[in-house]
Amino acid sequence: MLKTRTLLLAVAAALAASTTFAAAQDKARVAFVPQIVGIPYFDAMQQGGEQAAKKLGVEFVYQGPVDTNPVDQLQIVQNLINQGVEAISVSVLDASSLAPVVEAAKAKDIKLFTSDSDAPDSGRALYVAQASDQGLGYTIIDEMVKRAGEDAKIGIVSGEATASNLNAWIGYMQERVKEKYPNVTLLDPQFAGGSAERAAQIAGDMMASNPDLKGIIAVASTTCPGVAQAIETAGKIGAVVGTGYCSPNTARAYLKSGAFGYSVLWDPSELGYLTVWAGKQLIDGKTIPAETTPEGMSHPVTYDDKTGILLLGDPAVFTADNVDDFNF
Amino acid sequence: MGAIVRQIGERELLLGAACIVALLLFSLISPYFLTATNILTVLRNCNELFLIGLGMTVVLGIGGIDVSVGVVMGLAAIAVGRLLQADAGPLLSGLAGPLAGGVIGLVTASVVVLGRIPAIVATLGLFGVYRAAVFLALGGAWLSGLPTDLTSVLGAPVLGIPVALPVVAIAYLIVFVVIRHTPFGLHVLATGNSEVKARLSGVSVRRVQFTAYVISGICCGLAASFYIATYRNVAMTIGGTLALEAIAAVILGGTSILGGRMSLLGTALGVLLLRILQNGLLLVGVPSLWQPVVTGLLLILVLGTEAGRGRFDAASLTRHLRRPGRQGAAG
Amino acid sequence: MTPPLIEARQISKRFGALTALNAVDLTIRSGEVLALLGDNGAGKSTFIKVLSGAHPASDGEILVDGRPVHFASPQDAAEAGIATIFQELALSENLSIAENVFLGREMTRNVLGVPFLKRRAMKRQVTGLLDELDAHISDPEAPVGSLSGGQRQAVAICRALNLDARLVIMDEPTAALAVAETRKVLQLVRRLADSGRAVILISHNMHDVFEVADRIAVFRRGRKIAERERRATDPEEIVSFITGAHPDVRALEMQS
Amino acid sequence: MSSRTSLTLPILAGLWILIVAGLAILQPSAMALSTVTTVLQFSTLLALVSLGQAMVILGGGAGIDLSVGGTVSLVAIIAMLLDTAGVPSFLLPVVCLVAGTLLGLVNGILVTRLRLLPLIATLGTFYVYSGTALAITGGSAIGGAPAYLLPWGRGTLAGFPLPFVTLVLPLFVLAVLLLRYTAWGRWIYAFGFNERSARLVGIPVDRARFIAYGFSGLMAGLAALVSLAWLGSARPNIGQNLELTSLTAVMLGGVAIFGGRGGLVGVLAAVLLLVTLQTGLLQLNVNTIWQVGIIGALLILVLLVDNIRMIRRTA
Repeated sequence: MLKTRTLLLAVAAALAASTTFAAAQDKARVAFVPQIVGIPYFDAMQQGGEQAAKKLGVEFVYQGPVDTNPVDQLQIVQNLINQGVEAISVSVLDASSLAPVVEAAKAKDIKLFTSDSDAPDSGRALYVAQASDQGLGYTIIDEMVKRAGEDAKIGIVSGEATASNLNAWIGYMQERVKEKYPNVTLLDPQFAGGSAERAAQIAGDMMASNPDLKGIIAVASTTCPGVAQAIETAGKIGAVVGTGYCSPNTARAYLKSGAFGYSVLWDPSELGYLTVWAGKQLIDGKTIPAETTPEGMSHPVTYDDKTGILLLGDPAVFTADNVDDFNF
Repeated sequence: MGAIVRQIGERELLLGAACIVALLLFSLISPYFLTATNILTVLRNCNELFLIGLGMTVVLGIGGIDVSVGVVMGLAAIAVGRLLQADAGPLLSGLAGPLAGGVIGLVTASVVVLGRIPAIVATLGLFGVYRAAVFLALGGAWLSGLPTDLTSVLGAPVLGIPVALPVVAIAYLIVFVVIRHTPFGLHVLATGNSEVKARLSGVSVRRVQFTAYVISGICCGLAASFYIATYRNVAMTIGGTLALEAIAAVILGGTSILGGRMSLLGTALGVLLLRILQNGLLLVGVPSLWQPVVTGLLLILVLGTEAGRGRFDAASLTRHLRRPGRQGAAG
Repeated sequence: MTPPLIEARQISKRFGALTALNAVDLTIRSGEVLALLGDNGAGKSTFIKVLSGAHPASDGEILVDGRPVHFASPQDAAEAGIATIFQELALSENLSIAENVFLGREMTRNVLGVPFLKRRAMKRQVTGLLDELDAHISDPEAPVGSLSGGQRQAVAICRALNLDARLVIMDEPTAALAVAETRKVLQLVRRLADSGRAVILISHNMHDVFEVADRIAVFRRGRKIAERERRATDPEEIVSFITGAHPDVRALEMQS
Repeated sequence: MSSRTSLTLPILAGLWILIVAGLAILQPSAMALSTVTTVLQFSTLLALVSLGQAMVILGGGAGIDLSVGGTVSLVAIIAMLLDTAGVPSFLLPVVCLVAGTLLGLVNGILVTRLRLLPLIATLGTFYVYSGTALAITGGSAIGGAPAYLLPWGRGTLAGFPLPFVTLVLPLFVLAVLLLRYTAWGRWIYAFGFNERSARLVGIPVDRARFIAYGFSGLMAGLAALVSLAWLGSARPNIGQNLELTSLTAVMLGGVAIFGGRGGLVGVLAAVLLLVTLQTGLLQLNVNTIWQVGIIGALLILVLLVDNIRMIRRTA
């Protein structure tokens, strides 16, 4: 028994030792907490963040939950606060989930801000936005109407029903349709969780129940492949316009096959870059001007002091024609 | 096997009737329900869950359980996807699925059977380990927009039906024949009924259990090939909730979670009923968020109909669940 | 003289610190019914588990036809012609009679390497066995779970016969049976012995034992303390052995 | 039973010390009171739910409660919906307790009256509870938890989170005493270990088991209350994954899946070990996916060690 226990302890010790990351903390640290790890979108943000860290002379910390679970995300943020990481940005899973840690961060004089997905009333320092929620919601509808017509019937397949940024975009889509395209029918959003399989299933069922469906919008990047695949399998290429908020790399095959008419996104690595840059500004106590071109970026960004929103720029629209110009 | 046929016959009739009632109801409400495309959509959506359910039926048959099957499918899907990316062709890539699944099945079987850990605990642990493996194998990026080789093979229409359906049917037939017409099937049932009695009757219980988990792995692997053909994508969260859904479908089908009683036809009908309901509810305008609620209610209702028939005798169950190692020592 | 069918020599079995069997000697001849008697925990069940290969002995040896054998599993014992009908009967309630009779050694036909069950042939053979035993079971496809206790004993005996067993070990075959069923099972036991097989019978029921057994061995506290021809003893003597009231037992237990 | 507990605790303690020592060497800054606070804070929900889970599993009869996570979510949602609908907010804690208990008792009815297998019954209610919580809210959180709850939910006493001090500790102590020194507690072990003989000696197995499921629901209701007081809002997926994590904690804590063996101290130790491990890995900035893998491997390893010991002892 003693032997096995020793063995067990040795294994655990080896595990602990193999994961050593302790580094001298002479540089200021900027952390980013995504909604979930292991998806290309946040992976790209991580890469952008690392580039910025190198360029700006800070250390970049990237930690996120394995499931889109707000408590897990909260736990990660709390631990970063305990570590005394100087600036922490969060892609918020759920707008109110930050509340318990905001005070803790303030008490330790840690800059807590949001990026990619906001928690407006949480007391966060600022919000690094890829594009305004309104811009994103409007753009995808405008582009869809261009392709599917002013009287189109359009379905929405989202990811987690609890993700506040996704729900905000859907809200603006609905608003745009109501105000500008009275003849467009926007179906109620359906939720697939994080699974491509469920997304395909739901999209398939949606097309079956609405033979006159002209377009499907995949709101979460996790649902893009599923929606595209469903359109391909249903043989509805050309009849149904697929689209979603997904990166050129994810959408490329579907843009080429015609299952997707277009895809709307920003460059997530730029967003990651801007996030770290903003963190650095916060740590240095600098005020961000209303319009500025951060060091290492090719275009200017805008900052609204009143709302605390640092805007990356307009969302980009990718099509079969321009998709090969991008690699993220 | 007379009695078993009679017992599951009841359940199969119930499920079959439920399917028909659902079909009728939905087609009354939605004109699009009983269309060829929609029926094909429903059938296609059954593939992965049904294949995994086949393996799960055998595993439950021996009195085991495996909550890691969804992630096993995910791991095998990565193998299939990587081969497709490497231009290995549809045949090789497609076969890599069951092969990879079988290898992972060996690992599961070793931990559960040789490690003598209760199946639910062991596979819960393996679920975590396999998930980490999926993450490592993907390296943080998805497999996305995979080549269509496998898709065009399995999706090619024969007499208006995609090839995938006969392939699934053949898989079903193979498992059915093995279970119904070879000694192994009897040994599965005997093991599931009572490990001790089966051993005393000269059944090599360990080998039967081991084989069952490997079969389940192969089924998951086959499901992976279908998954890749259909979705051409592997995300990190792949298969996370499939295991519980498969268990629900198999139990609905009349297979006993205590082992010793199983119905492959019931599994097929259970999967079909779940998918018909999911599809139909969406078609008649019920938000997809309600789908799990329906699954849960169905489970409770169908199994609740057996209430009071003494199917579940907790006392014998406790005995049944105890590990053989300890039982031997008591005599 | 031919060697006895089975000879157990100095069999001991220990579970950790507990000695369940202590140097037991016993022989069994073809055509006889040997009854094992003893209080709970006397070692009878352990002894037959050793004999049937379910437990390996800690010490001692077993001879079949005068040759030493080693049983690693019930299969080994079955191949040596020893079939055991355990107290819990070892029948799978969810399988049919025919399936149970053949469980573990099914008749198969190889097609492309796949061993297909020969269900009809197995059914025919079981029907024959059931007739031979006059067991009054008409349908070999009936699930064992639906049978009465006596019928289950019949199925278990069928199974032993089907194994071509030369020694059939029965553990409490009449324990949970009604009077009529008990009679039936005892007749089966007698028929087995009359057909030239050896039978070891474990029982608590003195009446049953004296009705059917040729020889009686009494176990107490892991030892065999007495062995008598049925004709040479009576229930009172046997009971006194079992309870330890017999002077011989007292003397023996004083020594140790 | 006792031998198992006594072995589990040293293993868990050993591992815990190892993690803490490793952390102290690799990340000395983590050795702060705030880390303790964090560990306990994030242990609270899991500890409460695991306590209920442990009771159900100890009670045997293949007892298991897969619905705990769904119960937490649904109770939080129900409580906040009632609150916003005008039910006086001082009643919110009562609503949580009552709703949780009722949802738990539904499981109890399914298991003891309808004789559904616990795994199946609670798999069904898992789908129903978690699905309903999501569906009736459309997935969005309901904010505005009563302000009087927040100081309790977020407050600390000498670095110890108040919910942990005022709920988890007393409840565990109470439950341990209950199991050890009351007839009811001995019954749980008795019928968990050998149901038939327990029934023969006249223990009301069904009633006790019914109560155990109700207790598990009550614990889930308390966890929901803590989540409201802590986060200030009700989230329809707050209980996500709690069913499997609590199962892991209970198994790791030395409770046998077949019931009747194991103790609650081990369960609490396992909860603390799991959260400490997560915290440690986070402090070292190890990718979170490793947590999932390591915890899975740990579960298998600890049970293997137990088996090896068993086999050695019987051989």
